[in-house]
Amino acid sequence: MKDNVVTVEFIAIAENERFARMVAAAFVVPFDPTVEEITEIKTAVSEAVSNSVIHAYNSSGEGTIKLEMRSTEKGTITIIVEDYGIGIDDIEAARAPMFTTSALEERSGMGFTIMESFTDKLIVESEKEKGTRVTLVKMLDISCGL
Amino acid sequence: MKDNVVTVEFIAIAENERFARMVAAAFVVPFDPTVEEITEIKTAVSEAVSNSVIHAYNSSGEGTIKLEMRSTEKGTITIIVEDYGIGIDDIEAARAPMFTTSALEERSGMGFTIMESFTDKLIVESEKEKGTRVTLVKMLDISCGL
Amino acid sequence: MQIEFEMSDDIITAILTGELDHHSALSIREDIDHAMQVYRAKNLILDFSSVSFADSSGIGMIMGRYKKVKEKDGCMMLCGCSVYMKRIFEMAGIFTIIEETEERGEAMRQLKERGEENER
Amino acid sequence: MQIEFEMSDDIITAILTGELDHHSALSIREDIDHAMQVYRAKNLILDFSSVSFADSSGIGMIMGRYKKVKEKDGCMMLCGCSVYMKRIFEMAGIFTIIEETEERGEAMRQLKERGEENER
Ligand SMILES: Nc1ncnc2c1ncn2[C@@H]1O[C@H](COP(=O)(O)OP(=O)(O)O)[C@@H](O)[C@H]1O
Ligand SMILES: Nc1ncnc2c1ncn2[C@@H]1O[C@H](COP(=O)(O)OP(=O)(O)O)[C@@H](O)[C@H]1O
Repeated sequence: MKDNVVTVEFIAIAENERFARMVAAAFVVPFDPTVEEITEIKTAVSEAVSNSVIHAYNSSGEGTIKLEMRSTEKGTITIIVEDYGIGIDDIEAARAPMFTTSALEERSGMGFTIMESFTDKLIVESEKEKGTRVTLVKMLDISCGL
Repeated sequence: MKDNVVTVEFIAIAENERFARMVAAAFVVPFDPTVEEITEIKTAVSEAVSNSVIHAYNSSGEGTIKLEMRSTEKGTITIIVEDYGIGIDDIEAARAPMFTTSALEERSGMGFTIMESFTDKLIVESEKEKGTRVTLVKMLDISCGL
Repeated sequence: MQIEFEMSDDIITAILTGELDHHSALSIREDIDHAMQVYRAKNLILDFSSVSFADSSGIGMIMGRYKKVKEKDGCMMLCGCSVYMKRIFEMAGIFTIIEETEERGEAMRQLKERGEENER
Repeated sequence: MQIEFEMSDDIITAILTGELDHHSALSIREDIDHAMQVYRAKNLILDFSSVSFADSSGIGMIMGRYKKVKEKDGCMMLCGCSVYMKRIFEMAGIFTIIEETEERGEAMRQLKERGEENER
């Protein structure tokens, strides 16, 4: 299969968290991933998209989230979750386990930690009042061949 | 659930036919559709996207296909499949059962007929050398409530 | 989409598994044509009981195989079509020219009977 | 996500079915808090055996319920966590403060034993 690229844009409502992870799962289907790989990708995407819904747009239900997914023949999956919300002040602090600005809403502060643990690479870029872009890279084990 | 809108853009490779129908299925999940409704939507989307891959871009694997999906609270699903390919000369002729310009490639000419039969409304707009836009409208039976 | 073949006398059965669309039909039709040639089979059964999705590409694939089978004076049967596949195939009038059964065993039995009739 | 409750003495069991994310956690936590109040239950078992997906919103939901149960001097247990849920919950150190069993019956047994110990 040749390199593939897909972009998905949707409104930042909580209902679309599930849609986003189903789309991510659908994107990797041609690589015949393991249940473990699918679960890791779905979980990481769910974390990133939830963050945009909750933090970037303050759970207002307004705003747009963009999902860009790329795959190479070798099974490297790159998923970018982008929002145009409030942005992150201190990225390093935000990435630390247990750090959250929404403890009252029962957030655990484990989102970035899980994204990091479930992918091969996590890049977080953000600008105050401009938005946030989270890049998740996952190397699928396609040794069994396509 | 409030009105939702999602746009998906992908390259016109045959592998993405399956991706497109999985995305369409994922989009309607919150409405708890019947197996019949899901199958009809997946089939109609599959026909429209295959047409763009095969006819609009001559199976070249080049070009972009855009999928726009909207839902209303009442369960009206509108799916627009758009390409920027060669366009359709005579839309009326193209929509007739058994009409195909690709008989050698074992096309049956039943794509539009199936789209029409599996949805509540089918609109085909096209301009030569500009592209084609197929609008599929499906009213889900959500009487059982969300 | 996966495909498996079973031979019995001059009948080849192609057992399809997965989703049958334009993309998968491209390779499936080559696999079937190749298998028919290699095994010098005259008659064909397509078993759809493990096909979870099919669109109009399935119609094209079936009609294409039907033409090739007829060229060799063979017979063709379908089995295991889901209710959705039947709806699609019916729209194209497939069942007016190709017969269909629920079970593969029944399709096999009918094809063998016809073969014996022809020999008489 | 669906939720069902079962009462036994002062133990309430919440049986969750479906996908546990930020969206579904919003209503699930209200349902559980409401049920605990209505049934005046002190102790809580969360049964995850029919949960097909969970992300960090699950951690927040569990920790939130744990705080409420502790306020009433109650006990809480989890059961039926998949290997993926365990990975997530372990990262947050949940199992260092809340015990977990495979089976719901076993969780029930352990909670009842503790209750009897407390009465002595
Ligand atoms: N897309 C985003 N926009 C703005 N702030 C964000 C975004 N994502 C994360 N953050 C900030 O980073 C913190 C940590 O995020 P995370 O580790 O996912 O935990 P949680 O979502 O549970 O708070 C959040 O509490 C929030 O302050
Ligand atoms: N997106 C498109 N771009 C250009 N031509 C198209 C497009 N969709 C359909 N057509 C034309 O309409 C004809 C009929 O389409 P359809 O009913 O789907 O049958 P089939 O795909 O089997 O040919 C096609 O053969 C083609 O000539």
